[in-house]
Amino acid sequence: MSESQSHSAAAGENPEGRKPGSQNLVSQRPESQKLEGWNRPARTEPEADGQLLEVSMGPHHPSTHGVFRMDVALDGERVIRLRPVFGYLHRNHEKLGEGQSYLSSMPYTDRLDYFCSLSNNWAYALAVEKLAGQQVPERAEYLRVILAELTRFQNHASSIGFLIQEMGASGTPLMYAFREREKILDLFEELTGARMMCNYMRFGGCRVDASPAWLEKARARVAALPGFVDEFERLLATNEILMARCQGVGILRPELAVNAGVTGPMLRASGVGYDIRKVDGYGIYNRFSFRVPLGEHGDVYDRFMVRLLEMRESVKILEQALKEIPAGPVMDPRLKLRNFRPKPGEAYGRIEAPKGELGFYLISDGGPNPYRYRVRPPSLINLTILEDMCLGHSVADVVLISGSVDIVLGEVDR
Amino acid sequence: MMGQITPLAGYLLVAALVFSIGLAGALTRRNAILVLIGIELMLNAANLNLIAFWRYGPHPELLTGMIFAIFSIAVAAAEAAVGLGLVIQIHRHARTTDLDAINRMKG
Amino acid sequence: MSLIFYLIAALTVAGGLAAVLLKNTVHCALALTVAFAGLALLFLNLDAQFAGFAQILVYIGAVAILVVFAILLTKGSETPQGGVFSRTWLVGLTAAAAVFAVLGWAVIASAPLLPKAATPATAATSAMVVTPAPAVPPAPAVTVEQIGRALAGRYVLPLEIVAVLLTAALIGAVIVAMHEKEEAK
Amino acid sequence: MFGEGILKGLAETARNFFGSFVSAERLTTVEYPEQRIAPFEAARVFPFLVYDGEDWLAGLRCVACQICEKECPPQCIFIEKSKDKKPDFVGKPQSYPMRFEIDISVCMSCQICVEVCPFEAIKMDTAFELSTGDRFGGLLLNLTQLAKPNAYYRQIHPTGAAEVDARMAEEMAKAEAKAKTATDAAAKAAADAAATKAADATPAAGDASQSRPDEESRR
Amino acid sequence: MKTVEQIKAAIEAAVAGAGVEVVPNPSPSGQHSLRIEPGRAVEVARFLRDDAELALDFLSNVTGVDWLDREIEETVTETRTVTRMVDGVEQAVEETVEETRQRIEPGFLEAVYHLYSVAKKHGPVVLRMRTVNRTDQVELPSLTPIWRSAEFQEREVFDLYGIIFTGHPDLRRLLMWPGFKDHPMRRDYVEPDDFEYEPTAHDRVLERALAHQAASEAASTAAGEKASEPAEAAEQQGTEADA
Amino acid sequence: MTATASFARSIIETSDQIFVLLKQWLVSFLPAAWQPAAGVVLCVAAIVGLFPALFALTTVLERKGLGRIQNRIGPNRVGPLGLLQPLADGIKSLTKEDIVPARADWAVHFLAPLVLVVAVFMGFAVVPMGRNLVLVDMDAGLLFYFAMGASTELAIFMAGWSSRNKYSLLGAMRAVAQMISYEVALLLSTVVVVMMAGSLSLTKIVAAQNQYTWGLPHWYIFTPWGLAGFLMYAIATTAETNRSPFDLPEGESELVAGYHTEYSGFKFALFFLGEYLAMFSVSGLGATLFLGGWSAPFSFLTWVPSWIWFFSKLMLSIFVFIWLRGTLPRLRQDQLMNFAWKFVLPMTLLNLLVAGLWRFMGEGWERWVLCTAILVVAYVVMGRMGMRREHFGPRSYRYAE
Repeated sequence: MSESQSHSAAAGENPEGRKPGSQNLVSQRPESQKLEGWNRPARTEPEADGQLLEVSMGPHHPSTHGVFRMDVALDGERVIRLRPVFGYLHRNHEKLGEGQSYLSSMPYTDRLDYFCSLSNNWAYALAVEKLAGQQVPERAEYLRVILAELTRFQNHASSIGFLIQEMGASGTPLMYAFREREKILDLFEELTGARMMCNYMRFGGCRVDASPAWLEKARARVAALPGFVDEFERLLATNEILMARCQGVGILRPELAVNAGVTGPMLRASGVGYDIRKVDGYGIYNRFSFRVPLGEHGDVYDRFMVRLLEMRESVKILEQALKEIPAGPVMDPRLKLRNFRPKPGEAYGRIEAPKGELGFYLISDGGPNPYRYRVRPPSLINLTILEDMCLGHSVADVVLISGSVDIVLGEVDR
Repeated sequence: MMGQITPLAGYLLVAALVFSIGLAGALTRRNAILVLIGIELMLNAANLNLIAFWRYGPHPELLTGMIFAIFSIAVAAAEAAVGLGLVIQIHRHARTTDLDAINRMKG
Repeated sequence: MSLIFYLIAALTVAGGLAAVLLKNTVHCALALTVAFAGLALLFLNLDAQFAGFAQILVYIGAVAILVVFAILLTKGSETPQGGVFSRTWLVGLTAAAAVFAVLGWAVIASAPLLPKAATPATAATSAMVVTPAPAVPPAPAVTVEQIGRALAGRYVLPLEIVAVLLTAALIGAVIVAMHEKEEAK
Repeated sequence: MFGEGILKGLAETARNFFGSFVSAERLTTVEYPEQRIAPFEAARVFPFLVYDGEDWLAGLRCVACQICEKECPPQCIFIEKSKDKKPDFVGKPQSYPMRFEIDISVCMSCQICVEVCPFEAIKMDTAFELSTGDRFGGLLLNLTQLAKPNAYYRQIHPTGAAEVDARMAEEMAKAEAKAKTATDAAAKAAADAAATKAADATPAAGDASQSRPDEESRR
Repeated sequence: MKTVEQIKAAIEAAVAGAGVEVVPNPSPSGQHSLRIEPGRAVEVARFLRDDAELALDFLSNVTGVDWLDREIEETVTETRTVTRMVDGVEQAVEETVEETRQRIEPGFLEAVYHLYSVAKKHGPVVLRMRTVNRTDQVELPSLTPIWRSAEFQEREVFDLYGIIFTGHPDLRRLLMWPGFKDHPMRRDYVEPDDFEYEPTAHDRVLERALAHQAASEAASTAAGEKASEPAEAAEQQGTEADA
Repeated sequence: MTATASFARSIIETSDQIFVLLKQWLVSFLPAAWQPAAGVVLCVAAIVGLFPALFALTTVLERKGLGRIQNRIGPNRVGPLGLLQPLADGIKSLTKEDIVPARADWAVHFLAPLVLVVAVFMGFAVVPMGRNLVLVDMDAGLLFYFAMGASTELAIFMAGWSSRNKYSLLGAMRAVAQMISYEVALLLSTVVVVMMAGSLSLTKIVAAQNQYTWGLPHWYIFTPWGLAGFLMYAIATTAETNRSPFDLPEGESELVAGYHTEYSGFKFALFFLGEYLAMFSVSGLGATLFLGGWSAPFSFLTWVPSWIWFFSKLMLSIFVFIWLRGTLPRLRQDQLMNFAWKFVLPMTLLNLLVAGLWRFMGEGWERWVLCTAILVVAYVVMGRMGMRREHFGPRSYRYAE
């Protein structure tokens, strides 16, 4: 079924007197619509005789991270068209958030990007703190930084592992990443009670304090992390096969990256020095000295290397934070969590999550539940330019490129 | 009757049969690739003749028939490659391999 | 005429028949490989070890694969609607039958003239199998070395000519493939 | 660029191959059913109800205030309040749950019920081997299954339990003191006073390793 | 970084008839927003992106908000002339009445855009656009031609709120399946009663489950061939959207 | 003294020839007329029994080895040290439902794994596994081996085509294209050995290498052309057996499982078996051609039974296969083809020249220097050219601020 057909059919309908549910699903899409500057690349449309091989990669294809589908049209092995299809994991997280109290949403944020529950906690807590104008105790800020950077480290490690796994390395780097992640998750479990669904941060601080023993253990584990990065680098960074596979594949120009809202390591791999930790200086990030690695070519290899280098910077932040962490409370005891009713208003809070800019947009109408609860998912928005990056490459590269975006379907579909 | 057939005659008969099958295939099939298959069969039948004559010939030690067959195999491989290349070329051009459909001079 | 010969001959002929008669083109190609294998066995039966293995290597390993590739590239694996045989199939069949009649008559008629050799023994020798002394006169002992010497000596000119031919075919095939690409651009 | 990157990688995997035989740092695998890691003290799996003393029915701390039921994000708690009242540990008459059920197939182990409970009545268990063949009934825990003694809580979360016990002892002392001073005053007034005090008697300390005080009730 | 008022002035100077209005935000976050008229939104957006000083090249977040029709009770004091029998004679009398009236303020759908600048590293600037109502006039101009970032997010808003973004290159449902009707994030959305029996002891839930079961059994026995019609319609819808 | 020596020699002799003697002893119970046929049947049975057993062992070793490489323990539940795991896997695959896709060509679908396994088994016939331990000592043994190897491509095509699955067909096309490309390099890389040994017979090739100078063997790998040939052979066979990093045909991240996507149960197990048998067979051939076959690595170790050397060489190369699999990501299709045609093939051709040069330069150190120099220079030049063609290399990174 060609596209123009369906459009003319849709255009013929009258959108008269619509009430919810009666609306035509495909809106008018003028073929002549010109997108200025940021045009998606012209699709070389299939030849009339159907020489194209249409492959539906997903939702249970071994290389898609979770239930995600790419409808790919191939000419030989070259990608002519690629359409990402979402929603297999759609739980209407935002609707849930509107239906329950501010506190009750916190454990649900864990389940967005289930690799980085602590970053999600922080982003949500930050948004609520902005909305209600709350202050966070010093020690809690340090703990948040420590946990967020540990999260970033393990996320980057396993995302590199998955990327190389997709390249067919029978899981060795992934297993090394998981070995290290295991140690970090142990720390999480010891502090927060859970390995992945931590539910640790609260608006105005953190749920529990870290014991000195925990901090000591964290210091010891952090001290071992650079060794792991070295191991990864020796194993992968100069591997000829990896370089041949990754370099020059899935190039993303910086202008397009910015315009398409790409954030996180993807954006920095394209050479744009934009790290919200530096730009917003949220929390206490401006107290730490760390650098923001930048890629030059914006290809898969740069994304891989930027993640690797960011792991090193994370370790640097962790070392500083663990050294300087002050004593004190982690939560203002006067703050109330239950029956929390912020004044009417709205706030958008964002942090540099491992996958990119994670934002929460909250509108309060003065009630116990947010009137509007919106998650800005970096994974979803980073996929906007998936097709642009994949066109003209082979199927094997599609797998690689989608792996280098680093998505978690819990966050894409919410 | 068969008992009287010498081994050589047996091989020659098989070769003749395979050759005729190949010929029939080449002459009756519509698909160009099937025609090529028929031709391959005919070539192989010829090879069988060569080997059989070498084996039962007066001077097997000279290896003439065998060498001839080996050359023939090599040439046949080249022939197959070029022939199939042409078929693919025709397919790209005319979008069919049906010989009945492309037996006109107009491109 | 041994039983083995009849079996192999039947296999070959059946493979050949299937190759030209079957509807599905890929089945035809697979039947063709059966015919090739049968012929290779006939070569081995004729003590032409080298030729037999070369037949397998070249025909099954290369030509058959080439044929199936061509079939897939031309979308030929689907059975056409308008029948598989050409409009002039009757003519072709008649011609083929006539050819077979002539050839068969010639072979049978010239049977008395043909040299009569003994049934060939199997050439496979084994260090592990203690073979008893052959009862039939030995087949010409053709070693690979002899073939090599013949090729590099007596038949060096044909060898070179074949080499040139193969090179030409290779270049020709490449050019045929490249030409289309340029046209596409 | 001549394969040395590949060789470097091979050396790395070889190091790990041999390292996994000697170094516990590398071989992190635990062979689960035989080998077990002791759960961390903070570990949380599913909630249970704490009771004091021997008789679980009498010693249940839960007063069926239904805060946890309201706050539970996946709504997996169901409470039915009793009509009558029974005295709690400080002697104040309180309601108690007629039914208290948790559907642990729905529960997501978020610990919010523990945080919002003003009575230290619900805590997180560390037992995780709860698989059952009965998907419906087997994962729906009722009051008898949920009630566990304080001794058990002390055993799985020693630090948290010590804090809770100290706080409760303090309250009890306060309540006793109150009751003592009250004997001088009119009996009825004293009883009333004790009741109001006991209602906000929940701990006030800022650091709460297991639980957060209910601020609201104090105001 | 300019204040919202300055930005408003800048937009009004650059785009004639932009109709920008500052929407104050009373919360401590202080993120006031600019409401722009849908008619000139694309021009305004282009100005914001291309202006050298603002350089809002990065559209971070796009979302929809559903504002329901509100019943407003207001006390109106009104003076009017009433014909009344005064002392047996019909007279026109002026009379001041104070009455409480209920007025329905029509709801609207709102699209909110959060803009940042990567070049200048400032932000956010919040843009809002409102539809005329919630039912039939729900078109807003798409800003995807200005920021690619809006492509999926506007699709999502279309999917979940039903705002039709005119000029969007590929406006299909994003998260819900193509055959799905209605927009689940609307505040008056009613979930379909496809409740599955769960063993929770919630009595309400249990009752609902039993009722649903009974209803579905009754429906399945009663309606044999009737059920096929809506299914067909849904299928049609689905194939349409598929393409 | 001499008695002891002769006794020792007879012990050595017996242990070396134990399988031959065993066969002769078993056959001797039969009437003389049946003996040759029975001998062949016995040998075939030995091969058909031995290599699948080795396959079972290798699967568990591979999983354990990969596990250790990845810091895991690997299978250890079934039987002592998990050694019975293959048995459990075998029972599982035998009892699994054999699913044939509805639109599949069932006859071809059924035949494909059989053709593959039979063709691979045939290859073992000519590989000498010890002194006098060869099923058929053919004069054109190497040619026979490659003829059988070429037939496996057809089986793979049959599997991919008959499944009527896009992934299967893509996988089969990839596999066949890859195998044909590397087949050329494979053949040419072995030609140097044929040139030196002057025979296509594998027993003669081993015999040519079974000599010692100063206690060191005359294996072909210890010459410049031999080393280069061995490396090319190793690359080509890795590609030929679809092992990592050339495992594109079944690259699970793209093609699910390639040509055996639609196979299940016993037929899948046959494919699996065929793949591993191919791996053993090329390992055995590689050992025969370049590593001296069954000959001992040092002259003072010649008393160890020859078959032990053969199988230890075979297992060593299996270990390298596993090691590579545990380390390397896979190449892309075009890179694989480029690598075959633009690096491996030219190198093998050059190696032919070098081997010729070696042959005609005669004894002396000059030929060592010259041949090594030619190969190293060619390697460096071609490596650089390849890098430039693919535009890759290490990078350095800058930081913001």
